[in-house]
Amino acid sequence: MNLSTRSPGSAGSGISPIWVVAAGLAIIFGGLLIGSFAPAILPPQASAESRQIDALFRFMLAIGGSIFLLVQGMLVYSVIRFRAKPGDASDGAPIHGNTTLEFVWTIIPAIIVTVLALYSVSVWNSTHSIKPNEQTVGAVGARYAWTFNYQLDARALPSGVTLDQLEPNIRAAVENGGLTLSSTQLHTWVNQPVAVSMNTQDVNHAFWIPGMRVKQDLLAGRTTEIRFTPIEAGVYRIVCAELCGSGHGNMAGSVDVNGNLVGAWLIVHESEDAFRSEFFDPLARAALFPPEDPVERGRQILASGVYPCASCHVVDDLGWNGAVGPNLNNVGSRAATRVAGESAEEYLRISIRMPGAYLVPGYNNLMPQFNAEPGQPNYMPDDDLDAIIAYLLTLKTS
Amino acid sequence: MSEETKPTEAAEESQTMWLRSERAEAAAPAAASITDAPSPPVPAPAAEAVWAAARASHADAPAPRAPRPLLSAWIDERDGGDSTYFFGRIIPMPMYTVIFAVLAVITLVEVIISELPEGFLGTLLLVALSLAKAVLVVLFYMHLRSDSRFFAAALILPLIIGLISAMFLLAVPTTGYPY
Amino acid sequence: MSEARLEAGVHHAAVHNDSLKFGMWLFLASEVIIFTVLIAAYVVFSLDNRGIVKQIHESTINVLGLRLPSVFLVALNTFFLLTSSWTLVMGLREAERGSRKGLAQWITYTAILGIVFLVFQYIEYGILAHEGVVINGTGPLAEFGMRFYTPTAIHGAHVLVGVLWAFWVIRQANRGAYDQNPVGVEVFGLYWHFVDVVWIVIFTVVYLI
Amino acid sequence: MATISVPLIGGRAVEGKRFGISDILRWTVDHKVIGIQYMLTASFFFIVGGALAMLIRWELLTPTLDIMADGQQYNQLFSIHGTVMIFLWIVPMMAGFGNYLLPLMLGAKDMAFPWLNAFAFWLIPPAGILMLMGWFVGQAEAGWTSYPPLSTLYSLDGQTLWAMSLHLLGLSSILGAVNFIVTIKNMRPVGMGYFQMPLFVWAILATSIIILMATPFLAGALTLLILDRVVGTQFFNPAQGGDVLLWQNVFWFYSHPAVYIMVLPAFGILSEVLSVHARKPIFGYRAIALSSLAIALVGFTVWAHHMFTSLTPELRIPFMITSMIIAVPTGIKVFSWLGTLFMGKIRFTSAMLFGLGFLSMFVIGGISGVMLASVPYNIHVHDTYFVVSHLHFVLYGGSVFGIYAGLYHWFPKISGRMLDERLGRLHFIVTYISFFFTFFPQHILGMSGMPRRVAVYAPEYQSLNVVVSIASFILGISTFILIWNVIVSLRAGKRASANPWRALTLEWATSSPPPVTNFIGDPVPYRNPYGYGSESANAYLNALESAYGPSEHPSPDAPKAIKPAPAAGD
Repeated sequence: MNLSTRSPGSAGSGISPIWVVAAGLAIIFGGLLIGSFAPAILPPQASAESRQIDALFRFMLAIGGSIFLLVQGMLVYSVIRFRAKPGDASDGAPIHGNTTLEFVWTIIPAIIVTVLALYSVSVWNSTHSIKPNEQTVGAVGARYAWTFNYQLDARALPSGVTLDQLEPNIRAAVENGGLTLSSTQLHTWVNQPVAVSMNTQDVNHAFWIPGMRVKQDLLAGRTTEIRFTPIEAGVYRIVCAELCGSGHGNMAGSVDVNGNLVGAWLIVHESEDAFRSEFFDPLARAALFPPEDPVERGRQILASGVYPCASCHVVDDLGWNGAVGPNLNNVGSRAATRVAGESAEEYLRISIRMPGAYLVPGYNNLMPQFNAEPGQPNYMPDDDLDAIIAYLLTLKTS
Repeated sequence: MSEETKPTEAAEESQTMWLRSERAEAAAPAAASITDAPSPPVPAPAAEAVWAAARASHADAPAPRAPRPLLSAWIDERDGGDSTYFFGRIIPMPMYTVIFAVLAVITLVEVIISELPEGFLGTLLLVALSLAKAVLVVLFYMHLRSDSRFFAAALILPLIIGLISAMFLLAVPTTGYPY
Repeated sequence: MSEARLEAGVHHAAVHNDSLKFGMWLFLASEVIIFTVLIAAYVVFSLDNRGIVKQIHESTINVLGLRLPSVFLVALNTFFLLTSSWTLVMGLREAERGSRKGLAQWITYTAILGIVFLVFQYIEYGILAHEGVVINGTGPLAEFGMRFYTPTAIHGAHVLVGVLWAFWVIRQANRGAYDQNPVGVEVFGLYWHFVDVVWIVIFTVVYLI
Repeated sequence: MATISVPLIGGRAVEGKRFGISDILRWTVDHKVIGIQYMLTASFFFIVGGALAMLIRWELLTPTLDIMADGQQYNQLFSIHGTVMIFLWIVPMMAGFGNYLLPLMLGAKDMAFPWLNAFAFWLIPPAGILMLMGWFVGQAEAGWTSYPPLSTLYSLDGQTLWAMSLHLLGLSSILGAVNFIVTIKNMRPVGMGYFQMPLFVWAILATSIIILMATPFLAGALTLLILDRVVGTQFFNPAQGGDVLLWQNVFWFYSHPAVYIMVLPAFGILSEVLSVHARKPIFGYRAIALSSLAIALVGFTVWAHHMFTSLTPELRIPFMITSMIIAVPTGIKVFSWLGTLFMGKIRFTSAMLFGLGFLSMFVIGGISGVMLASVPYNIHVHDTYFVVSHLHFVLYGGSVFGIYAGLYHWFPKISGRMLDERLGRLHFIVTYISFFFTFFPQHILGMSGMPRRVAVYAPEYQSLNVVVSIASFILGISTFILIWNVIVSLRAGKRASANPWRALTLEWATSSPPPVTNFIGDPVPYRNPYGYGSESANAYLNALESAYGPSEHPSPDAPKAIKPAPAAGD
């Protein structure tokens, strides 16, 4: 194959070594310059992980930037230097290859990816490892809302509350494993390692907090986990990153016209005390001392987000504006007339336990079925159902 | 099923036909069609001269290797295929029949093993025996022992890729997230 | 050989035969992968659910008043398929010796054995369905059923295609299409033996282990 | 005077037949016509997929829903955009190039199995129709990856049609690949060993091996998906003993290698174009040829990097390592191409411009690819616009630019007419710039927190999205420059000589367009397909010119003959 052993550099292209060195330096400094743009592109660093991951990205960007400049520089240089002059019909130099050069440009990328791989492994090992004293939170993804569950056990009672003050059944629940408190927001505090244990009620979702640089899919039928340690107080959007259907784009934290946080947000408090006083204790008190009035209790249950109704229905009283399911304002008067021989209460009960039984004209059968038995998917105790129906029947047209 | 143009004659015929029709249509007006561009008529001898000159530079083209039969010491056909050389003795049956007998015996052994109490050794034996059956069919009935090595590559490469991915699939439920 | 190829045009007979056989081998290469996926889907289940697999393996069938392990039915079927492979190569042998009649006869046996295989598979499906092994539904038997029926039924479909192809070969044989060059029979043989090999694997993995 | 490209209708020569528009619509076994059929069908679907992309970008001008009734409609758009662009545009387009060029490059009269070739093509139009029919029954909306249970329990009937359509397309690919491999093995001419084959043939060989080994995985997965949807099995339903990761694994067993199915032929085209238009031998022929095979084989071990957020954490590192390894053979190719340009005599034809554009844009896709292989960083940008950007840099900046380069390069051979170079340069400049501004800002969007596949996004991302959308509209319009160029050139373009670029590969050693039997006699190639700059290569080219007429590209022996002699009939 007439392999030529001449290297392009020595074959009369007339490049002085000084220029080669200068170009090399320019490429390296250019790469470093490109790498320094990394903090401007990524969201602010708010977790311990984000520092390591951003440093890794900056390193990769600097190397990638150098390679980019090298290739584009070679390309532009060749294109300008070796363009055919008008009327020049001759061929280029008959160089078929250069074993040394080819060896070099196989080895150097191999070394670069080896370094990147080792660096990535070390970052990965330290970012996804189990930390001591983790705050464990449960997360449930459902189309198209997030619910976060906190365990309330005997050690975590709000200040001033003792077990003796509780009603017997609630006290028993607290002592036997604890109550589950639900919120649409994930609350924690600065420098507290968090472990989120995630399940999905329907399709796959992905739990992503860009500010924390963490992401993990929720897999149907499996429990997955994710860990991070926030280092800056503030609010961070939680986003669903895995296509989950029509409302996928809405399955993220947002801000309404009044500047209020709506949907899934990570709230990082300044300290554990702030976390308890601003978030956990009020939530715990509400669960430990449920309102006697079923209407109040129903409102509280729905507002807590333990059931993902808000993502589809409209309830002005609660500030819900989902557009997928029927509007629930003044649902009581309509429910009473929907099916002959059934009271409004019976109608609502069936509609929640068996959503496919009656469909409001114009709406598809999209609602999950809420089951009465513990252990079934979408478990909704009869107590909760009674309270919710009681509350729904009081809703008026606003 | 004749998806091939017949050897030489057809090729030559269509070639002369092309030359003929080119002459026939020389005077015809160019109708609107996508590729009606005229190419300069090429006298066949001119093209042949190019090939002849180029061929001279290819005198060192290596000749293809003849395929070597596998396992020929073990089993081979003798006297026109009516008897078979099998482990050093001559059996008065065609090679295909000998292989069939071996396959039938292995199948019988397999069924007997499967009725014995389950155990690791039995499973291993079953896998080995069925592998042996598959190899016999592939080598002798599908003629892989005497055919091109490319055919063997076409079997082995997907087997390797398939086995790697199957192993992975088997590992996922046990190494994956808990249910 | 390359000089000869040049002179005789590209479609030299040896090259032509090699192309056809190589093409079939490559097609079979892709089939290897499909069956790997389907069988792996079964093995994933059977490794974790030995109980159900055992229960089905130990079920018995009623043949003329005798209670036999159900695997005998399938073993018989396996034997039929092996025999069909043998009759096919014997047919190829006849074709290479120039006997149209012998070829057609042996391939007819192959087709008949293929049909018998399909009939037995149909009977076996009936027995399993009777025992509650269904392809869709809930419960462990359905979980077994979907993973069992999918590879075996797709294999059955391959046998069906092979039987139809065999009829075509018989027709062509009687017309003398293989007098000069029996590569058509050989290519059909590659397909048929491959289906046989797949069954050897399925028989071991699904019925014996 | 016209050469007949279509005598082999239904396997028999028909005398006096001219190749007109009607021949594209009929069953023929001539590989050249089938190649054109592939290209035209694929181009139709390119326009369809492009129109869907325009709708997507229109919707994304604002952070809220505006032209779509709901998110579902939007999901349907990008699902079909992705599927159409991959399976009905790039893959068949590359098959079209392969079909047209492979027998010509090998000096053969046709493919090894002409009938099978036609059959493989005719699976594609019904598959395409089936895919688009989904809109009548509720189009597929689970993305081109179609992860269950969204694609099984929660999707409309279009998902079933989608799966059936992919089944047909997969079968077509497999049959085509069988044909290519057999043709390469058995139909090479005298003097062409495996290491004298043009690099495009090597690329098609590597691609065909991948298609053959990978596509059946998709077929297996689709079979299970269709069974789940139609028969009622529960392979992917965890509530009934199924497993959602089964789909993800088997799908990516196919779909990662599929990336190489789409980009390796473009690498092959690039190797041809760069060498011919830089008038210089390809640098490191063996390295480029063998790195294709290396990519093909290593490509089978990297699939799970698409699952870094769903795979069990212990298994992520091994796949990171294999994914990074695959950057090495790709790097070898890139540097070899740069070496090819170095000390060449670069001619800025439109084909060359797109080749250079390919090289410069693909590098960005390659660099972001290595970044994505790194697990910790991947986890942040997984399923974000960073990935969207990366895959478009590879598949648009790579494959589509390669297709454009190939079109400008081989259009004279296919049609017998030259494309307008001025329009070609305009097409390149507009495409190159609008491409960059369409896809480069998406890196930043993804890193700063915008997930992919959303119609509704946070308002802070709007400004960049507007930039992207406007650039994408220009990119869409730029395609029509090419279409206009093709139409105008077909009607009134300059007649092309047999070998307008003075290239050494065999497809140029016959008239443009080639006659029915492709060649006069059995052609013999020059001993090195890229032996530019040597006396003997020039002698070979001059001999061809003396037989087939002068080239537009001047011979160095006759420096004054810059203008080609007017072809007969002009």
